[in-house]
Amino acid sequence: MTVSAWVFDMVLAAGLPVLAWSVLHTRDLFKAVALFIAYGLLIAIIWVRLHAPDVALAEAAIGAGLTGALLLDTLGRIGSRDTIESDASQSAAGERDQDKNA
Amino acid sequence: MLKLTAIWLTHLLPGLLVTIFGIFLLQAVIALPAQPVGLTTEVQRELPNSGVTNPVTAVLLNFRGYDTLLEIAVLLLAVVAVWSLHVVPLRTGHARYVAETPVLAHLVRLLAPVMILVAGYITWIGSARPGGAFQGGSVLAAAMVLLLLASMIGIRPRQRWPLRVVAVLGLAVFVVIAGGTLVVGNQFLEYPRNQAYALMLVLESVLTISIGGTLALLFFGAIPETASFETMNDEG
Amino acid sequence: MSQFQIYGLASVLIFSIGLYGFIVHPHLVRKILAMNIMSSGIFLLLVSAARRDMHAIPDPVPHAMVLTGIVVSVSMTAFALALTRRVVAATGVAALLWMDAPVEAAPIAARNDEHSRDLDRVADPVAADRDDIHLSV
Amino acid sequence: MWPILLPLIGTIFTFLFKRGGAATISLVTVSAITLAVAGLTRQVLQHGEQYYAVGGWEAPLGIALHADGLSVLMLIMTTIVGASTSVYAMGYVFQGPRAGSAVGGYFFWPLWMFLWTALNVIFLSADIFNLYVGLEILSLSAVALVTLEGKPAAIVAGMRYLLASFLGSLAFLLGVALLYTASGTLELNSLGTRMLSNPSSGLALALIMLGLALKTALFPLHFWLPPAHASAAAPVSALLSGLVVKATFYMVLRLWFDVFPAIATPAVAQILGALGAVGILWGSILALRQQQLKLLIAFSTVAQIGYLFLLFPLSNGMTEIGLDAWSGGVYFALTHACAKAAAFMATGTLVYALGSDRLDDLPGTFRRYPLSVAAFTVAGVNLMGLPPSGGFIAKWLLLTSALNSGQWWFAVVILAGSLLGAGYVFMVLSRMLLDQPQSIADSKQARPVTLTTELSALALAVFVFVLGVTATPLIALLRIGAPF
Repeated sequence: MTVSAWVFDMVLAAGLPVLAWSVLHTRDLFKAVALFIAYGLLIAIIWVRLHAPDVALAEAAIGAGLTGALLLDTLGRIGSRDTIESDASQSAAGERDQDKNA
Repeated sequence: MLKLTAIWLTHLLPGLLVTIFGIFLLQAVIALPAQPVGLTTEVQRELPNSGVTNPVTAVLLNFRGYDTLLEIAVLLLAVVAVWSLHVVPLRTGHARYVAETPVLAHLVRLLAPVMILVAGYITWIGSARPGGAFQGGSVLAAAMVLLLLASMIGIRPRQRWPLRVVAVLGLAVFVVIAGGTLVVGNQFLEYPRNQAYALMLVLESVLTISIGGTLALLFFGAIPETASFETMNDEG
Repeated sequence: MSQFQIYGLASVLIFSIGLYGFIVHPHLVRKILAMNIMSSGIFLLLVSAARRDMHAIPDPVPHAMVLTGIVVSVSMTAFALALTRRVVAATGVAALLWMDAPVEAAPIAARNDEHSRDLDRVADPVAADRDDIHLSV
Repeated sequence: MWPILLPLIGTIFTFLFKRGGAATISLVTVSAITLAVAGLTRQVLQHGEQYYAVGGWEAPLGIALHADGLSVLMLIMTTIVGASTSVYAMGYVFQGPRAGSAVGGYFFWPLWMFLWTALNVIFLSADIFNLYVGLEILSLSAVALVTLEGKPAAIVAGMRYLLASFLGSLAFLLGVALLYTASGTLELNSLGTRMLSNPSSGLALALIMLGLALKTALFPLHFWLPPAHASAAAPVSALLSGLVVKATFYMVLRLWFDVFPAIATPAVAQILGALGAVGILWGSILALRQQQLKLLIAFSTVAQIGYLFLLFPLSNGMTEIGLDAWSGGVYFALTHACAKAAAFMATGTLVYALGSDRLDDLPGTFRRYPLSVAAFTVAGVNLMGLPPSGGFIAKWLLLTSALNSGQWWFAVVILAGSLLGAGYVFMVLSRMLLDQPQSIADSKQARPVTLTTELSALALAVFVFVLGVTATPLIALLRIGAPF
């Protein structure tokens, strides 16, 4: 494996967890879904790198495209603001704010 | 104090558990043999007898065709399951989006035919090179979703029957072929050797249409028939 | 590091991140996203392990398994999202924050009013003092 | 092969021809499946274990099917419970979207045929990835069947079930991925022979067992079961409690004895047994505390699932005693499937008739709906484990193997569970038999019910007595190809 290929793989592999984390922890769900689509495309590139072009084709169309469209459609109907917090973390966040003010 | 317990319960404890789990998983992945173990040699040995030259297509449609049959069943099941929920279907059939965004319309007009062509090509090439029914079907589905979004195609209540047929087509043809192999005295799903290629090509074409149609139906949401049960907080 | 090691490590990471996200987020869409990320972690493990020997043809069987898995996952996602919309329609929230209220068939007289009654009941966490059904999941 | 293909064909036709036609098609399918299962049973009885290479490709390249006594017994169980539930569902008035119309009922048929396909796929599979696909069909159709009821409670319970089930599937799939990348095969027997004790197979064992335990609702992973089983339509509850949890339990059993014997230590077996034991007590106690009929029966399922998992510590050592425990556990699954499905069907009729599933509304039912009360009584005898029911024989086998293997504490749990079981069954029965003035059952409010629903429940319930009589030949059948 050439050095450039190695670096390329490293960048792709490092990008994946970063994107995954931001998909799950971005506050706005629309942004999260947009990131998820990017995540799907990144995985599709990785399939190509791993010599799995068959999987790459399906991933790009289904994993990124169709799933993304499904998610966007759902958000369009139920709203995209993730304001739901479990009671505990809500009160925790509230108290954090109070601490800051104090 | 309360604050600490709250964060501890909702975030830190799961984080800790997941980290421990991740370490176990990492250990397990490291412990995997460094040399590949798998079925590469078996697939290569039998590939000439499979009727196709793309090993992935051979595995999907021939060696492990039974799994693929069940997978097509999963797709139909998903359609039935989604229909049984009676959600509000995607709004189509009027040119709202198209009028508002002419760029989208042009783009779709340009893209969709190309994508449908590509889908056909991918399916056809699948016997020898990367591609096949799943890949072609998913590209076809993407094209149809674009058309649906741009309201260039719509689904109306009158079209219930054709929709059902599209949804069921792939599974029905697969089952007929599978039953056929039993009737001619072969093992279940054992294609006659000299017709394997032709049968698989037929199967692939039907599956492409069916997979594309089914996925688009999943996107559309509801059976275009009944009043929806999703009333609250919805545009109705 | 070989490709398998690089992507194998990444697969462990994203599966764990997905699992964590699945546990800590009550929002259903977020849970569905987390599920998809977890399954992509499994797929990545399978496909990268198929390429442990970088000079040989990769094993096609995991590729076929992953293709199957992708289709299964999109089917599940489509159903889960439709069900999420029903949950929102039924309860007003895209989460399972409260414990399930005991299910009871309404008396015949009250049957027409069933929908709203159910809404009241589930929205009231105090009414749901059942002891073994946990929050989330 | 036909046991798998037939329900699939049934699916296609019930999907295409709605209203009226669907039920008829299902009955034709049911008869065809019965014939196919009978044929397979005969084959296994005459020639022993059967292997089948799908597509003519020998495993590990192709997918192998495998039928031994255990799989055949599970197929028979599915056919019996499935047939009576189908008859029951024809007379049942589905609620759900557009209550009373055929819509809820219409979607029942294709979903149920899918569920049946999945069950038969699982019982005949000898390939772990094939099992995964079967598991997904099973989960998706089961959840869709729960939400068919359409009430908010059912929707929320269905969502919880879906998430739990989804998580279980992912754990299972990760386990499968680890097994394949470690050993290069998906076929169960060759997986078993290539099993090495190392971190990957250890984690695979843990993941697969966790995933399946979650789907089987083993304590403490049972939280999703009571709301889902209690809020579903009656025939659906019968299928879920009777068959669906048995399918995942079957997978635990199959994988434990075929794939993991090299690394499944007695300690792991003890953990499973201990969870089962706690589940028995916990489920029974909660059942006793319920005020609602369907919820009570759902908690009883949690308790009864516990008995199934006693099989693992009791059968340790693979001796004659172990064989008894193994047969006892499987026979327990069989009898529980019939009894619990019958109980859900009978109570479903009553709940529909009374428009309430509160225990306090039950008085007087025995006079107006004697057949359903009789069905529940007979099923209750089995749940308590009294002779002459099949449940008695299953419990007896478990009990003797607990004593013979010196694990008396499990014997204590079995007895305690039976006592508690008697407690909740009598709690219901005493209300049903109570003669109370102005009860709902005697009033005009109570709705008439169809004879088919009452009779199908009663027939299935009486079948547990048949299982008590035919235990000897059935257990002989079960032992064909047993792992001992």
